[in-house]
Amino acid sequence: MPKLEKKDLRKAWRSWAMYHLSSMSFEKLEAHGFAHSMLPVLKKLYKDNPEEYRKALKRHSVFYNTEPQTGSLVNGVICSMEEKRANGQPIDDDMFHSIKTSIMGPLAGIGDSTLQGIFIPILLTICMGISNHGNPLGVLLYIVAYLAIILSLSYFLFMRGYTLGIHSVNSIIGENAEKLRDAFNTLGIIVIGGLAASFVKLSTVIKIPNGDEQLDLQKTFDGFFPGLLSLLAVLLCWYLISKRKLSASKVLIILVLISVVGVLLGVF
Amino acid sequence: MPKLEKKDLRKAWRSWAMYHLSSMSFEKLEAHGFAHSMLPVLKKLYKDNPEEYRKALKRHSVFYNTEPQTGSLVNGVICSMEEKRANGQPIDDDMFHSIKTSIMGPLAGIGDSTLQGIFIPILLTICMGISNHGNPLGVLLYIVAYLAIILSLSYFLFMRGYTLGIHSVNSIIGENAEKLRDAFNTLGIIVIGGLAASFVKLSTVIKIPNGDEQLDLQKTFDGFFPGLLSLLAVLLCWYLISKRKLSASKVLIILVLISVVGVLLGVF
Amino acid sequence: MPKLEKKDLRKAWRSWAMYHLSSMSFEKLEAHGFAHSMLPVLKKLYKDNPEEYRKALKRHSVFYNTEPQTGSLVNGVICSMEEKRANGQPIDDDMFHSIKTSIMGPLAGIGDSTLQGIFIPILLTICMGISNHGNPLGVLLYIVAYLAIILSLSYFLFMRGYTLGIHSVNSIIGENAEKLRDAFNTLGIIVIGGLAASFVKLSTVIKIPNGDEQLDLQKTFDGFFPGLLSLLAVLLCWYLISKRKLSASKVLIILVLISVVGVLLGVF
Amino acid sequence: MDLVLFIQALLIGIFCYLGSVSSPWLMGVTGGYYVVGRPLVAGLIVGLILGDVTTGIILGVAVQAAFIATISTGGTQNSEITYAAYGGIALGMLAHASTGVTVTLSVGIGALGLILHNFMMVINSYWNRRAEQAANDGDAKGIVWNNAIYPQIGNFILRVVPVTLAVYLGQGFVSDALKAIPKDVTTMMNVLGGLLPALGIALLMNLLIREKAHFIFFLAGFVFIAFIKNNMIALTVFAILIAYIIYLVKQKAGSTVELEDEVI
Amino acid sequence: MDLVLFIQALLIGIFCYLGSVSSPWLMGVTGGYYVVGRPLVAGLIVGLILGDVTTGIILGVAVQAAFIATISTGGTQNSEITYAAYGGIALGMLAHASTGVTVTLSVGIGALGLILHNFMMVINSYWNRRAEQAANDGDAKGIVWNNAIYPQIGNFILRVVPVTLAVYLGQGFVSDALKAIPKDVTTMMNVLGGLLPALGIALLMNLLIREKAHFIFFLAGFVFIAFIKNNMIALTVFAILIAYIIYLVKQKAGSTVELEDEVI
Amino acid sequence: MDLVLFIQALLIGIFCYLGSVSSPWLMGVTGGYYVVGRPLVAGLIVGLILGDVTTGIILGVAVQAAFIATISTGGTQNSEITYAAYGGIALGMLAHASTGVTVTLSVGIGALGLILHNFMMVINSYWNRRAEQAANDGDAKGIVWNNAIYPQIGNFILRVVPVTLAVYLGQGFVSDALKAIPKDVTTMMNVLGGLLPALGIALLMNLLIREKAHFIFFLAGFVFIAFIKNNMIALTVFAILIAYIIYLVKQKAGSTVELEDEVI
Ligand SMILES: OC[C@H]1O[C@H](O)[C@@H](O)[C@@H](O)[C@@H]1O
Ligand SMILES: OC[C@H]1O[C@H](O)[C@@H](O)[C@@H](O)[C@@H]1O
Ligand SMILES: OC[C@H]1O[C@H](O)[C@@H](O)[C@@H](O)[C@@H]1O
Repeated sequence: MPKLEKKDLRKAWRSWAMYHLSSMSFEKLEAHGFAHSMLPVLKKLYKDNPEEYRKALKRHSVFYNTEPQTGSLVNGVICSMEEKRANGQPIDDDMFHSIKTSIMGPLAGIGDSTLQGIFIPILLTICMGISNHGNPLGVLLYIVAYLAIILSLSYFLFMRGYTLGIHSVNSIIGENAEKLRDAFNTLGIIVIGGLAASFVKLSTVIKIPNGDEQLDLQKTFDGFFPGLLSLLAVLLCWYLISKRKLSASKVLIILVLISVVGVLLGVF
Repeated sequence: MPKLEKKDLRKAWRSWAMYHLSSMSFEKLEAHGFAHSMLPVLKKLYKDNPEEYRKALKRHSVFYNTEPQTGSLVNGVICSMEEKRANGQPIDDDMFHSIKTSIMGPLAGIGDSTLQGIFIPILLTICMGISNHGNPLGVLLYIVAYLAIILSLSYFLFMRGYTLGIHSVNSIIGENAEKLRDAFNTLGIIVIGGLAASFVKLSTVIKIPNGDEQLDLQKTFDGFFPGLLSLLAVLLCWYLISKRKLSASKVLIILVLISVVGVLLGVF
Repeated sequence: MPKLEKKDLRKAWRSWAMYHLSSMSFEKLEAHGFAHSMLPVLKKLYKDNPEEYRKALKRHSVFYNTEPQTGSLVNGVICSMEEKRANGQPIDDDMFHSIKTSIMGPLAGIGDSTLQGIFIPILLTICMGISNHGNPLGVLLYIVAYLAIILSLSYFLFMRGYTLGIHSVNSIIGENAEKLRDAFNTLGIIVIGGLAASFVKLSTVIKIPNGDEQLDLQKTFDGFFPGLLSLLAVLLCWYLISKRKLSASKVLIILVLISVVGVLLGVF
Repeated sequence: MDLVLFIQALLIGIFCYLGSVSSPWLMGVTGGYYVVGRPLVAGLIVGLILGDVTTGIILGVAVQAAFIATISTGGTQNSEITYAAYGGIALGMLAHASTGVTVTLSVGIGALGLILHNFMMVINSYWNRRAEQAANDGDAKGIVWNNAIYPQIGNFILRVVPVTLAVYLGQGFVSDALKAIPKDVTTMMNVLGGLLPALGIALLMNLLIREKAHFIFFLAGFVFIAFIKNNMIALTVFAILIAYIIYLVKQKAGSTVELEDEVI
Repeated sequence: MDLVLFIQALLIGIFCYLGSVSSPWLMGVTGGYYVVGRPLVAGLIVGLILGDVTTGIILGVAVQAAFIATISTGGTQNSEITYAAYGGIALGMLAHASTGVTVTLSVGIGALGLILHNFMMVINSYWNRRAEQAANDGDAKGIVWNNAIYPQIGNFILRVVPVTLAVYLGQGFVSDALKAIPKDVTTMMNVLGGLLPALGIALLMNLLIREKAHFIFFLAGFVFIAFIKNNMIALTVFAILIAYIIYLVKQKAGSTVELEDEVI
Repeated sequence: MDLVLFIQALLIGIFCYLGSVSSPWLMGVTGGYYVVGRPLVAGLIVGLILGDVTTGIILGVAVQAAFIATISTGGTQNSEITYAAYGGIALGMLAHASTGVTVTLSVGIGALGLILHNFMMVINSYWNRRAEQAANDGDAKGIVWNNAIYPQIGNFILRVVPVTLAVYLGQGFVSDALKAIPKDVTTMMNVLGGLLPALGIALLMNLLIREKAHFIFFLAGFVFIAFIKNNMIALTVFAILIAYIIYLVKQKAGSTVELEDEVI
């Protein structure tokens, strides 16, 4: 009875953690990264059965894509399923396939928005604050904190996926998980609002003559709504992308135009 | 088949928007304003039927009162119903009457508290902030913003009322609408709390001798609860009005007395 | 028919309010305080029946413990039950016993956390703020406010317990009461978080050499998370008590060690 | 007779009429009562008429603060804000009164104005009866005249005449009175000016607060402004967030079954 | 013998007794333990007795801070706050110690005091048995004496004697010790004084936090004070708002059907 | 040829490769794309290589701000952040450009870099086919080489060559250009730098905002930072609190019956 040892799992995790996107292309993305990560495990499980080994390699070489760091959970789950199969349980290719494709989407969604949309920007914002005037402490904090937190998370998820096996799928795509995702969504939107206020910077230089004095329009804005113009800029971009379906590059060009025209007209 | 054109509707809206309260009295309030607003529509619909015309004028001259600006929705609804009736649908006087009387109350409630209780005070507060030291920009902003927002709102509601007809009633007095009203209520109460803190101003000049120094009582208050006396003043007024059922004028007299006595005793 | 008068109830309340813990021991706590408080009432109710009187004294001398100030509610309830029993209703010892034991626990929980965990710390915080530099006003405010609020509360609860009798039990241990307790719990936890931020004080004196200048580590912390070290200190204590099950005295020793070692190493 | 002053007083009276709740000419209450009728706007207008915009606006802001929560529901008000605004600010400016005194003047004039306004509503009952008759007769013109035109005569007279006279004749009187006023009385007026908004706010509370727990919302709003940030926009956004959560709570509770699959 | 000092020490001992959790004379815990027994109040009282109110209050505030979250449940405490307050503040004042040193003194005395307090509770078992016998005999007087009077003898002695002696004799000792203390030790005491409230707070957390998600509330409270506004009243109002919303959520969920029509 | 500069340029090119999304050597995206690839970290590295850490970090912070919300989903990005970071910061430093100019440079280089990156992804399809064949043959080595090694050749060349050349050759060109640039153009660049994060944020919003009411959350976050406290940690804690309440609301609503007895 072939049995996976801790060191096989560690190897599998390490391969995934390194090679998930190393041959990324538009059609396959993480397909071969997944197969690569399964090598140590499959070698062990099917070492006496080259045909099964070949079939296993093949079934894990199809299109696959998810957020790579939180996605290690899936690799753990698949390892446990392959082990069960190698020990005689009736798990067919379709089963592997359907599990991978049903988790990868939601996991990419929650992973990308939580890591790239919430965690990284917040960590960056803090560290940028510290490094504002060239202090390297902030950069070092970013490097250490990111590596420590995310590597442990990825490792932990892989091992948990292996332990819980197929059941852990529920915790990602079940009903309660959807409510949790909704909550993360809420969290994400609030945080983005804060990012917008922190990073988008737009102010007018318009001065309005008023008797002898001059009224500084920006100061008037700041008096009742600091960041009003920045908010308008964000809403414009959102409107162009979301309602007018413009591509990001077109919006970039529009922003360039706004800067150029705005400065020429003496608005900014 | 008589059909209302855009220009008839525009005329009806304009008449309502101008003459809603022009003959206001305690018994009739907006009764004749409503009839006035229906003139262009009824003229068109019943031009070949003077008896129906007369009856229509009569049924729209009974007591009516709602918040005039958001109330234009009702005028739109009634226009659509009159058009249907003129085209043969069996809509009797009672129907008109019951619709008008069932909407006018809730609409007055939500309209008055949202416009006069939330929207206008907030807009005023912002603009007063800008105009604090005599800067006319704030006043101009108030004029432009109020007119632009409210005139479009009133026009939009009228046209929507006409398009949706009788169904739009649900969106005002249905169950979900009640929950929405509750939410607006919550919003309103929070905002009023803020208005109280912004505008009610009461502070004591009492000084307490403490050894060689003097303790400034107001500073002590400010240290742990800025605006404490203002809050107490508001709660007193609320108590007198809501629990002791005093009229506004009586409370005004009490406030005058408090000012006079307080100053004479050296409290304020 | 023996009937309790207001003055009997007042006496009973006063005895409880004074002697609830005067003979406190580990095994009996408020047992005899409760009996003491029932004396004026039992004397009146069973003055013609020494045997019943004796039995009543006995049944109220068993272990009893709750938050004494809010707990006066129970004394009121029991007074009303004793009166009913003296007037012939079939209320046996078990009934008294089960009511007292079922309320005392929840009441102690909500009473202790609300008074000692929320009300007293907040009142103290305010008054400490005022008395910060030796101003006696804060101390006087604490004395007057605490006595006025809590004595009235205790008296009010006693009288309400008497009036509502056994029904008031529901308002303490019923389903809705549990939700209310949950809400108070939430309130309490938020407030404790604030107390932690206000009162726990820990800062490092470490300076990091950076070129010619020196980086003040505490300033860096303050820049992105004021009170970070204090928060960590609280979490450490909580972890030791809650997860490692250390006693308060052991944690105290650990705090002493941290202070000593930290200062010797030049950390604090 | 001081012609310039008279024309100024007349213009102020006319604006007081245009800003009245029942004047139709500036798109009804929209441009009238809620724009021209607000003390803030009256400050600008009176300032323009009397030639000192800055002072006008400063007084307008002060009077507006005292009337910030004044509302009109079902035809009733607790003070006639338009009389208060035009009468008070104009007299205050002419007499070089402080903001405290101007606010007190406005409150007094607002109280008197309310009597005149209610008198006009009584008169209107007469025109109402004629309008009703016109409706019964199918007489469109009759409705227009009796709803839009005739009632304005009374409204015009009851506003333009007293306000013009008060401004024209009151200046000297107020100036003299001001000189005689002891400091304590000025202090009282300032205290009263700060207390006044409490009345309007209490009336609004009475309208909106339907159960004890709602006080929590009121207190939250108060504390937000008093302790955290004195900015109504910030508070409003915060209030919308709370209101939305409350709405979700109630919506979820009210119809659990159907809403289970809904995307929110 | 210094008579003045002795009388002062005696008075302080008596107040330490009056503020004890089981002293009945000031309306039980209400006026005793929770008022006279609080270090803040002790600061004022000791200040009055020793003739320097300002210093007394300043030390009282400092000691109170270290004991801000000390609570007594089910008859057990983690420190005897009243011994700590009277013993610590009095010795600190007499030896002209800094607030940091005074707090450390208080903590030590509180730990010793707890032993004496627990000893008293053991003694009381004896009086309890007598009170129980009295109840069985229907002897009201016996209950009164064995509940209210006799147990107070031990309580009185165990507080007045040691506190009086400590204050009377300890002054010189503490002063000398203070002179010999190196700067580092003072720093340690200050650090410890700042750390101490963490213990009481952790005990409170242990009492209230029943699931991981509750940490969110704790953090919210911490962040509010640390980042937004260092004011407990503002935080409390905000906390009430959150608690009310949570209550609504649970109430709605628990009984959907019946509550649908309820007005909230 | 300036050897020092060349080696510096080469090192910068190599780091640009190590930080690319598909470079495996630093634990995949974890240590690569998300650490070495971030402009903040690039600032430190470029600073170390060019011998001016402070300036490097300052420029890194500025470029990071413009790319704060840039995200990569499903293999697509809106800008190649690693090219942007290394190319932009290095050229900016060498030419002593202001932060505004450096950000603009980065944006331009990021746009060009995206073309190269997409080209590499096209090339990788070839290695993918070979890896697939290896899988079909049960050839583990073939998978390793075609997934991990061969594709890195293209990735390496397409990053190291252009970035090294651009840094080595571009310095003079950029310096000259900078001298010729009129003040207005610099202002435009500064304005653009401030506007750029709006694009990334709008893309994130597009991803997360699924219904109109969600704007309330966005606004709340904005207002919190803009009005109340400019601190992302404080906002995050506040956001977690709101998210938790929303979660409770939905959880309670979704399964009323079973959850009634649950302890929350
Ligand atoms: O209350 C509805 C409505 O009633 C009357 O028509 C007037 O007081 C209006 O200002 C108000 O909006
Ligand atoms: O816990 C309830 C109650 O128990 C004991 O009686 C004492 O510790 C009191 O202070 C406490 O309130
Ligand atoms: O969207 C999931 C995933 O897709 C691709 O693999 C890359 O863009 C990753 O950065 C991303 O996390």
